[in-house]
Amino acid sequence: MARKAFVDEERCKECGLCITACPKSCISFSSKLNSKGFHPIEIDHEKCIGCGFCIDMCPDTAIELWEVAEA
Amino acid sequence: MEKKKLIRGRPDALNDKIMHYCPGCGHGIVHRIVAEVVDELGIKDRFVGIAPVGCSVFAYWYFNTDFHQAAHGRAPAVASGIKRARPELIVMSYQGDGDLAAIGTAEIVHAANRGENITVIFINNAIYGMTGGQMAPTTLIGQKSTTTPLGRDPRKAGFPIKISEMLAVLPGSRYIERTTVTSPKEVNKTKKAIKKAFELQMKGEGFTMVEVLSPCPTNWRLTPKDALKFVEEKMVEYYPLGVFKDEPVFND
Amino acid sequence: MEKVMMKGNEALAEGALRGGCQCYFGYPITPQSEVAEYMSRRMPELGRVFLQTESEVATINYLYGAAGAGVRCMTTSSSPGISLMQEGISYLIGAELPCLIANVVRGGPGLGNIQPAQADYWQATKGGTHGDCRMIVLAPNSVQEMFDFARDAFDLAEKYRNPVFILADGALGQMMEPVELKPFLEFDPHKNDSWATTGAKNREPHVITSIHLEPEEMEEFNRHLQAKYLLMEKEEVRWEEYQTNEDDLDILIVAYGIASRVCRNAVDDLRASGIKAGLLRPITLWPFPKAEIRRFADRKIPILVVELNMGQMLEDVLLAVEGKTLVDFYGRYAGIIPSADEVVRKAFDTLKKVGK
Amino acid sequence: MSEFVTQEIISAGMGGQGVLKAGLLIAETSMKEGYNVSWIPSYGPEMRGGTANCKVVVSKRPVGSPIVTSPNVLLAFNRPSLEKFEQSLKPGGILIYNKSLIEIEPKRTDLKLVPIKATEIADELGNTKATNMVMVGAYVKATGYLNPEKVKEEIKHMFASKPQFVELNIKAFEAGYEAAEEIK
Repeated sequence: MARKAFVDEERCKECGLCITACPKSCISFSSKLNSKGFHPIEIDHEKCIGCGFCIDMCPDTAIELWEVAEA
Repeated sequence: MEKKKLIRGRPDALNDKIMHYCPGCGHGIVHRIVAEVVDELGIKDRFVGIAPVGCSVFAYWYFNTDFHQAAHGRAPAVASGIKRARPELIVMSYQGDGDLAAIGTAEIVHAANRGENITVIFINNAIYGMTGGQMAPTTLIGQKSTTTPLGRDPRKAGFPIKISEMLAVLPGSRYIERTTVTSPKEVNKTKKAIKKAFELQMKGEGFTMVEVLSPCPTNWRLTPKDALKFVEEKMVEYYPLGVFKDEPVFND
Repeated sequence: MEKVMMKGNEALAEGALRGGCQCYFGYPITPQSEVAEYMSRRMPELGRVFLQTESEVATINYLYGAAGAGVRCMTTSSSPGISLMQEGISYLIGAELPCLIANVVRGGPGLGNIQPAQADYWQATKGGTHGDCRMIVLAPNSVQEMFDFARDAFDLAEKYRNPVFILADGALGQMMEPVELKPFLEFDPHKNDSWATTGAKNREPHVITSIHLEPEEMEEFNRHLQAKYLLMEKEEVRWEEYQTNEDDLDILIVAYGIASRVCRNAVDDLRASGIKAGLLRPITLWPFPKAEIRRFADRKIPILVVELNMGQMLEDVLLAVEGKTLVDFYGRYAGIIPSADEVVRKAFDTLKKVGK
Repeated sequence: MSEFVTQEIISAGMGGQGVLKAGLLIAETSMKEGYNVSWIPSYGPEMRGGTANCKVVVSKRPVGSPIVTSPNVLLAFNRPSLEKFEQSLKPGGILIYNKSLIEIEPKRTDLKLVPIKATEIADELGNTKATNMVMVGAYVKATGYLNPEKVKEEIKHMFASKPQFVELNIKAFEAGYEAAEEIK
């Protein structure tokens, strides 16, 4: 079983603190807008190692860590 | 990708409201840390927080615990009142720098000096946030604010106040540490410090305080990323991190 | 003179410094923080003193010091901050020190909100302070008056050796309107030398105090204060009337500050629908224009009081009319400013009560 | 729309879009054209976290309350502002909305609609920050009571301390003026 981070796009405020914390550089801003007018982050699940550093840094509890079924 | 099992999500002590804080604000991180510690210690049902005046005036919007809102600067007095009335409660006074280090200096000094068995979480972001970026008692020398448009001049506005160092010399303070939230490593140190503070309170050992150097991108006029850099490079230089006091107060 | 768009809080600050304010002390609080921000730029430019203090409790005592030293000085705050200053205000009155204090009122009680309100009327006019205290309370209703009243306040304060209080509200503080900036006021900087703590060089020492341990002495001092208050009541009552000159007025609206602007429009609207309505606006809330209101009561003209509170000035109107006419009330609270339509509807309601 | 006694305007959007300055430009020009005016921003913590708005009153009689609860004109710079204030517009009111950031259509059918691709127009001129001037251009055209030349003079005055931005802002204003239609 692998662990991956998932974002709740509506909670994301585009601060990018997770991006600075990610050791795998697998987080970026998406081009879509959420209802508040922010570009929420997107996580490249291929590269994500589930370390949870992004969760440590997120001021908006917008990220969760899940166990996922192997692809 | 199919989600199987939640490993780490929002702590139970926080509800799911989206916080009103600006993007990249340190309050959200510290709220989560406090809530995680409350969960881990299993004290949610006997925890009372005190919300100050300042951006975190509405902290109670986000916690699944009891809360009091206090007048500006008076949170340690309110916390002491609650603790004296119900010593079994775990009481946290959550205060910003204007609240704690300007208008509330009398209350914080006397709560610490009495060895009051409460925990203070002191958010130091070197600015008045809610009123729109005026100089705080902790604003750095040369730092611009809306009431120091040319930068803080110590001859006119005094020096940034080092609260942790100050309270550490009082005989009543049990545990004082200064931390920050600029990286996952520092976030975990902050969490350990807050946990230790609550544990000491649970043992009845006296006054504990964790000062967290925290970013305010909006009023610093910086991006959230640059705000973290400002904390690491400028604030830590003046406000060194570490434990300033860790020794038993009452030897009875 | 050319008019410029200016925020009420900034006009208040500019007015005070053109009135000779040498020292400003303040602590941030919404919705008046712009006063301190403006002063932090302007006062150093003029070589004067700006100091951001550590609290309102302290602020009022910086003022006590500077005023005692005989210098024109001011502070501004908003409701909860003014509450914290109450002890010091009593000391200022007790030591007979002139200065300017302004409250840009927000919604209460408690921490309340930061929207415009008029709920601090009682606090300002009847004291939140201890002891027999009175202050002249000026209630501007425009950004122009924020400037004018602040500019003129120091002369008034020095005339009576007593603090002067400006009672504004969040809307007047935050809004921008055209203002005509009048020139710097000429004044005598040595006017207070006969009592101020300027250094006892070639004279007897001056002491600023409010303690009088002997009851007879304390009573005597209170009699002296009462005489001053009576003189203020005789000389300083200010008010404004609009459309009140007809003998057969149907209804008189009494409102001050931001509410009076809405009521002025309501008077026009009532007149457009055939009701002879008039407006009386108290400008000094203390001393209150009692005699001026009684004039209408003597003629049995029904009165409608409109405020952004639960009916505080209402009590002063009731005292003034001595039961001679119907007094009705309309209030909105903590950030809601009534529309002219609302006031018109209420006025018809009031007229119904007197059978019109 | 060029005939009115009192016009009440709300200008709303994200912090940084220049909604306050847009309102101020309308107020300042109207003042110089002889109207009574007031301007008041949203203030305090509601500004934190992104949204901003201001209320402007332009009137031939003295301005009563500066606070506008049901405007004649709404300048909506983004979707949350449209959603927040659309219902408060007076029947027959003018809704000027930034088509670049608002993909939904207004719900009301009793309004005069002025859609304008303000952000895109500003982008094409080289600076997204001029979005507000495009919106003011649309406002001046739609309402028809202000002389556009006077507005341009006021823009010069407003940006006197940053002369490098005067030309851009005037161009943005003109583009907004051209792109919108006058409401008859």
